[in-house]
Amino acid sequence: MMAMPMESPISFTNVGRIRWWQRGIFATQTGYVLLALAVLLVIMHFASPYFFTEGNMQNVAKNFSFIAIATLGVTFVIITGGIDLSVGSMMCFSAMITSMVMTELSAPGSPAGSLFVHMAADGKTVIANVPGLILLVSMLAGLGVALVAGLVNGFCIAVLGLSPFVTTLGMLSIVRGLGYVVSNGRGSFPGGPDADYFYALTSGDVLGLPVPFIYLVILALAMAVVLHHTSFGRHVFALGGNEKAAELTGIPVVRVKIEVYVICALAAGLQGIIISGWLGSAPANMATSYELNVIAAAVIGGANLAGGIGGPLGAIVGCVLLEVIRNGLVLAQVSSYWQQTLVGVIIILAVLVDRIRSRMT
Amino acid sequence: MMAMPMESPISFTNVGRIRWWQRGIFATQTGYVLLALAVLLVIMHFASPYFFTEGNMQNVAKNFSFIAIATLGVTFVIITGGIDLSVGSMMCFSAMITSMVMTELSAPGSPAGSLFVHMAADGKTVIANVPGLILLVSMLAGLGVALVAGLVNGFCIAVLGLSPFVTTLGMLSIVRGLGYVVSNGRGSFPGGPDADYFYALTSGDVLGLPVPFIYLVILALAMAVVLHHTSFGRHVFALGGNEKAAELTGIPVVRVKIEVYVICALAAGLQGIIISGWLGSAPANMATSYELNVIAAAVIGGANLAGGIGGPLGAIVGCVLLEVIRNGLVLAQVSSYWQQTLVGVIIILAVLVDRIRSRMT
Amino acid sequence: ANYRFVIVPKAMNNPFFDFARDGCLKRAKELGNIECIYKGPVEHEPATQAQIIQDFVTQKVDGLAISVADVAAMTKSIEAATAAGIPVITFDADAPGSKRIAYIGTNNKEFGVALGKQLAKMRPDGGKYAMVSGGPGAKNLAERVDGVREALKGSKWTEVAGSPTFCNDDPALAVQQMTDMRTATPDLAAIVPIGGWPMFAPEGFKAFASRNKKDIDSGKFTLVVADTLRMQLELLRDGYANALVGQRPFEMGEKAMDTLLAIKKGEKVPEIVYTGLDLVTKDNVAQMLK
Amino acid sequence: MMAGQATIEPVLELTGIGKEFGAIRALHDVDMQVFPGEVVGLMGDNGAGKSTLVKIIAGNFRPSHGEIRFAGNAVHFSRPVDARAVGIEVVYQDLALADNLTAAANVFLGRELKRRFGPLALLDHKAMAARALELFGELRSETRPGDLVKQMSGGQRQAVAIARTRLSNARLVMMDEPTAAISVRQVEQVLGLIHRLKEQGVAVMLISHRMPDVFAVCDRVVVMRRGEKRADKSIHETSPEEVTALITGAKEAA
Amino acid sequence: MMAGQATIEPVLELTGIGKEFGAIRALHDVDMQVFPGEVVGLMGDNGAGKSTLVKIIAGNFRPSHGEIRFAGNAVHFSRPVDARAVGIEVVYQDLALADNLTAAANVFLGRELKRRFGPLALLDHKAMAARALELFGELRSETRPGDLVKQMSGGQRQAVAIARTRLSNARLVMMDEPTAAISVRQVEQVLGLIHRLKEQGVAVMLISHRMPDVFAVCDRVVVMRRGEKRADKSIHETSPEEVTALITGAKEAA
Ligand SMILES: Nc1ncnc2c1ncn2[C@@H]1O[C@H](COP(=O)(O)OP(=O)(O)OP(=O)(O)O)[C@@H](O)[C@H]1O
Ligand SMILES: Nc1ncnc2c1ncn2[C@@H]1O[C@H](COP(=O)(O)OP(=O)(O)OP(=O)(O)O)[C@@H](O)[C@H]1O
Ligand SMILES: [Mg+2]
Ligand SMILES: [Mg+2]
Repeated sequence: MMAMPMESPISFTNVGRIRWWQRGIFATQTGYVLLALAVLLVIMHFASPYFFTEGNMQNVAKNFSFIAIATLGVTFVIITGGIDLSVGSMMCFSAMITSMVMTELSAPGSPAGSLFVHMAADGKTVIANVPGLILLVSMLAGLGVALVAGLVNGFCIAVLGLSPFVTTLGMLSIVRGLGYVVSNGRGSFPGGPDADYFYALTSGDVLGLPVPFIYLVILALAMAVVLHHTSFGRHVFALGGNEKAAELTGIPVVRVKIEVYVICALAAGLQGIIISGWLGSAPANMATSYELNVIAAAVIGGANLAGGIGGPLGAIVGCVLLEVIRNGLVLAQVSSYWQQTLVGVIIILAVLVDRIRSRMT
Repeated sequence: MMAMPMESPISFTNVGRIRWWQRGIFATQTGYVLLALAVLLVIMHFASPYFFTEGNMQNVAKNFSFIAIATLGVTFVIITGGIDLSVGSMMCFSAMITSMVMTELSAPGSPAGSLFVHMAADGKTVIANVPGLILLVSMLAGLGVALVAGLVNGFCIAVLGLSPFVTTLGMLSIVRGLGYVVSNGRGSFPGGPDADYFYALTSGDVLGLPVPFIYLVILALAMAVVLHHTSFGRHVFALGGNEKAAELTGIPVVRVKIEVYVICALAAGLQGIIISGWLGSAPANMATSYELNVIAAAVIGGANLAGGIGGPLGAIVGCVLLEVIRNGLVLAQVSSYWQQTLVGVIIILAVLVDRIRSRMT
Repeated sequence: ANYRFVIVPKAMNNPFFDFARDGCLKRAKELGNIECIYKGPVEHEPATQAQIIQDFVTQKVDGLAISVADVAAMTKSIEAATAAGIPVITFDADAPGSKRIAYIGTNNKEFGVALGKQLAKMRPDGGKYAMVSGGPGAKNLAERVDGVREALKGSKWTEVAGSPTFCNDDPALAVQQMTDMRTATPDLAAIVPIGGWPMFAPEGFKAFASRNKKDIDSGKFTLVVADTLRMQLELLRDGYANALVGQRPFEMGEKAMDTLLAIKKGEKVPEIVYTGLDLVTKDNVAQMLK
Repeated sequence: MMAGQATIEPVLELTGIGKEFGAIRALHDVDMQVFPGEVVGLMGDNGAGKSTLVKIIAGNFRPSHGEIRFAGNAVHFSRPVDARAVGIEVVYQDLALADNLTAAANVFLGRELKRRFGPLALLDHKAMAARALELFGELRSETRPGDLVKQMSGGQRQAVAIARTRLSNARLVMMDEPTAAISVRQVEQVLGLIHRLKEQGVAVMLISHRMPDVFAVCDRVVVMRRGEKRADKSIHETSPEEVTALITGAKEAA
Repeated sequence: MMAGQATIEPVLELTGIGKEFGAIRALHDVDMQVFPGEVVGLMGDNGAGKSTLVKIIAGNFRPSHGEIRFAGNAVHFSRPVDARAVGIEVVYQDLALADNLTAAANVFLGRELKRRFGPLALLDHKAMAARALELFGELRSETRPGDLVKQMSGGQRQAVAIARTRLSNARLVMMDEPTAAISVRQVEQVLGLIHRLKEQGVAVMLISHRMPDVFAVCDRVVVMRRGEKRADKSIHETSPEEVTALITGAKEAA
């Protein structure tokens, strides 16, 4: 292997063993925010005896799952050094389209509906096809619009080279506006024979665990694998670390960028559909200004808006932290006026814990 | 001067003259967004006969001045590569404190008020001091709280090294919450004998120009001088270009960072006070989510969130563009629901114009 | 259309105002010579509303009906519009003391009182109660909160700490807050949302109410909710709430058109028109749903 | 040397290449040929346009004028990945490393080793780390494959950038000052590496300010000055003194 | 040479300097003295810890162990500006330039020339551009003061970084591979510059992998290996071959 004689062997005598506390999660912001979260949980336990009840824990698990899936998506974008402000609107629009399509397809008279349902003699609606088909088609419709919006975002950013902030801010406005246009400002409701499947799939429980939480866990695991064990994930990180270098080393930068914005939009769309299933409605003002929460959750969990750093665990930890603060303050019966102030203070304190690490090294 | 003999003289024979269209504003995004703005103005002129009336132009001038001063401030922060999400809340809080202090000082019975006013025999309130003193003190109070918030932001970001996004998002919440706390959710309005001066100073006209517009022009000129002709401005740009290098070359990074966040908070505070003068009120939900507009205006005008690029002209152009879109769509009687969609589309198209330049080189 | 009348809501993202809009559009069509324009800030934010009004003044529309986001701010805007010769009325939320010619809508204080009285009537034995509000900045909501408190003053009802919570008009958040408050105070005997927000999320509301169904049925937990949109009525019918007290936004929209037209024609109009409240319980819900 | 190779087809042929950046004429009318198995030294003063030329060939910039032929065909690379696809490998002067990734990840960026797990193709971390360690060993560089590039010394970073070129079957390797930051013993290895590439018939373009290195490995030296090609000589027909004079402008052309 | 200077106070004195980055021991127990008017060459393999040592002296990192004395006093720099204040000037290996500013702005960063207009002190753009052009001229570098550093070639960037050191009255100048990217004729100028600094009584620490440069200007050479100091010899008592052997580890210490 070695073509030339060696003067002295290559060795790393000046490198010691990396201790457990210098490695893995302990070397990241995520680990320290997790620590802050633990402290917060203890405080909340003392602030309200009901905090650690099973019912409340289930609630917390469900509530944070409601933004966590979108946070996973936005984390992809943040790792590449981008930002997506359209997640809130996207949630709403996908949810709205899903329920509208579902309602439309379930109306026996309507042109599209006649393919899927017909009216029985007794005036009841009967499914003409496989049960669940309506649900499938309407969810695909909802995710389809998310896909389109994600493609447009990705195209503007990757191909035309527009700033992600401006593009997705524009998309925020466009998608929210379209939501008002298609529903005439009213929002929509899931309906028809498949609505019950829909509710079961979005707000049911399995073995005491809320289903959104289960989806979240599955998606987070998938995301961990994709980020750390596929070349797509590698390229996402490389892009965030040094876009120029990524381009020069032959990474298909444009494709990767479009893909992350599509993933983000799809995650937001899915999230919106799940929320609307739980709400039983897709109001036109649903998820207004959730984008800041979602991005904040990712950043609090350790993703870096400058790019190159982030992961699913951090996204989830950030979401849990935000939800525990929200839920805990209500449980502790803090005055609503002070709540908002405290939310801000606790957020800052939580990320401050991470500085312990930097000071120690 | 030259100590050694030269082999051939230093000269730049391979450098030609820079043409006018490769230089100055024509080489920046600002220039091209200005072009887009011009196109938009023409379109709006055809869309509504009222658009170019004197009254409407005055309105437009006033309205964009209402976010432009804050945009100048946030541009400083953006140039250093930071972000300030607390501007909206800061506007509200400063305005609220100003009106509350003004009202308090003008109440003859109150402890503080007795220094400034007393009750005449006929039951009228009489100013005990120089006229305008109450106004001055209350404006200083309003700006004072902004100063404190800016210092806290700067301290957390520069000294503790927290992420600007998280810190200022926390501050957004804190300041908004404090606004609710001090006013008991009700907001406040300017009152007392000095209120008329206050209205004159904030919403009057001078030679047909709205005063906020005049302030804006003065502040923008000052900002241009500071950015391009003082060492502070140099350091702001250097920080945004390469923070590590700035630190290594002996720039007082911490001080400069704290200063930009303070400037940003003061600008937001001033902006809030001016708005409240025009509104005649400082409601507790004033300027909610203005932060996105303000940042968007700066970015549309050419400031780069990655740092190192930006300026007052761009900030103003961005604000004018947003206001013209808003005002124009109302005047053109576009359906309200489509308006939101169109706002998004036009924002994206406006920055797209800048790509012409990149494609040309 | 001979006349262009504008109806300016506090926030377009609130479904309540859709009914006012629909009423306005229907009436405008009936009257024939009127165009109804619906436009307001997307979120509840006073300065934006003021700017929109200014734009309409520039356009020289024929009349404005405003749901006032902030009294002091609107007082100035209304003065400017009036000075430009545009008649202004208010609906839903009033600006007393301004130059508005008329107010059409609910007396919000009374609205709150009605909510409180309804609760006291159903549960004279009293207990702990909490409220859910939309946002701290809205004056009409603050009046409702005061109304509820006033109605329950001296009764056996006590308000828990942390009430009201503010859901920022977000249905999901409203339901989450109700769940949390119930967790925080297990012997909470009533929740009074002073707007329909939690019920705008029917499944979420059902999930919350189902978990407390036993208590609701046995009269240990009472839900008295403001507003009477269709989905709310359905929820009441199915036993997920005890009573609703509703306003009549559709009527507000209709009357706003009538009033503005009357003003334009130089007729005299009453300064205050209360559109009235609907009290809905199990007994009359079927009738309301027709 | 050149004459002898005239019958073989050049792997790279530039005709009249020019590039303007606004008012700066970075390159002007550059003609050049590189043959398989030939090592060409590209020298010139700072700002002479060497890196710009490399970047144009690598598809990073488009030339303002002129034509590029690669292996006989006219090519128009619109992005670096196109150039890489036809077999052009580059060590950039600014190294083009993703700081937040490990040395091994950077070496394999864009051509990761994978293992199939049913339908999934997952990264083979172990194999990449082992191969990267081997490559660094060949360069005699004490660089740890698992370390983040961010934390590395200047020379270690350069070793990472050079190691990349060993992975592909390139037909043309361009190295822009590959020995600037590395230490004496690694310099030898890099020169050795260039020799081996030459033996395998790969064309190499070496940009360097180090006269001894150029004269040790190059067959031919091209001197640029202010964007123009001033000389193109077989290494045997010139001397370090002449090249220096050409670089500094003491001698106008040769 | 050293013996002769022992009576003079050293401008810089390091005792037992050590630095760990997590598990990496970048420096271990380094003792060193630098006297006024002395040029010390610091050599070593890639990753030997040279840049880390420079950064510690410049106040960029804090040492994990050991003591730094500057001009007789123990110093604890918590940030680079402190070191700059006492008269330590550094050319960093990664150049530390703000890419979005012009060459002139970078040269004067942190010590801008100003003109007073009443209470205002405004930047004197003209004077800075003129002085920067002069400095680049001294280095024989064709670098335009008004160009953005972003658009510059590697050597031009290095010239900007070197030009900075000419502005201050430093007592110790440390140059971390200042000649890595620059062309033959500028190398001469930089070595000339070091000579002039020496004549003015300034202490210079030169890090370089180029043996000829080190032997041309240095009075003494210090060799580092894997974070440890392996040799500290007067230039007259050693040879390039011995230094190479020390760097590569063929010879353990001297
Ligand atoms: N992106 C760019 N924009 C504008 N000018 C540029 C750009 N890149 C390079 N230049 C200019 O083109 C000229 C040639 O630069 P180039 O990097 O090719 O020089 P070089 O020969 O590689 O020099 P060095 O030996 O210093 O690396 C320089 O004057 C430089 O300022
Ligand atoms: N910030 C850091 N974090 C972790 N390790 C570091 C850091 N900086 C340097 N190191 C490690 O310390 C060791 C010494 O690095 P240093 O940059 O001092 O080497 P050097 O002697 O300057 O090498 P070169 O000649 O390549 O510039 C290297 O192994 C490097 O990986
Ligand atoms: Mg170069
Ligand atoms: Mg080094």
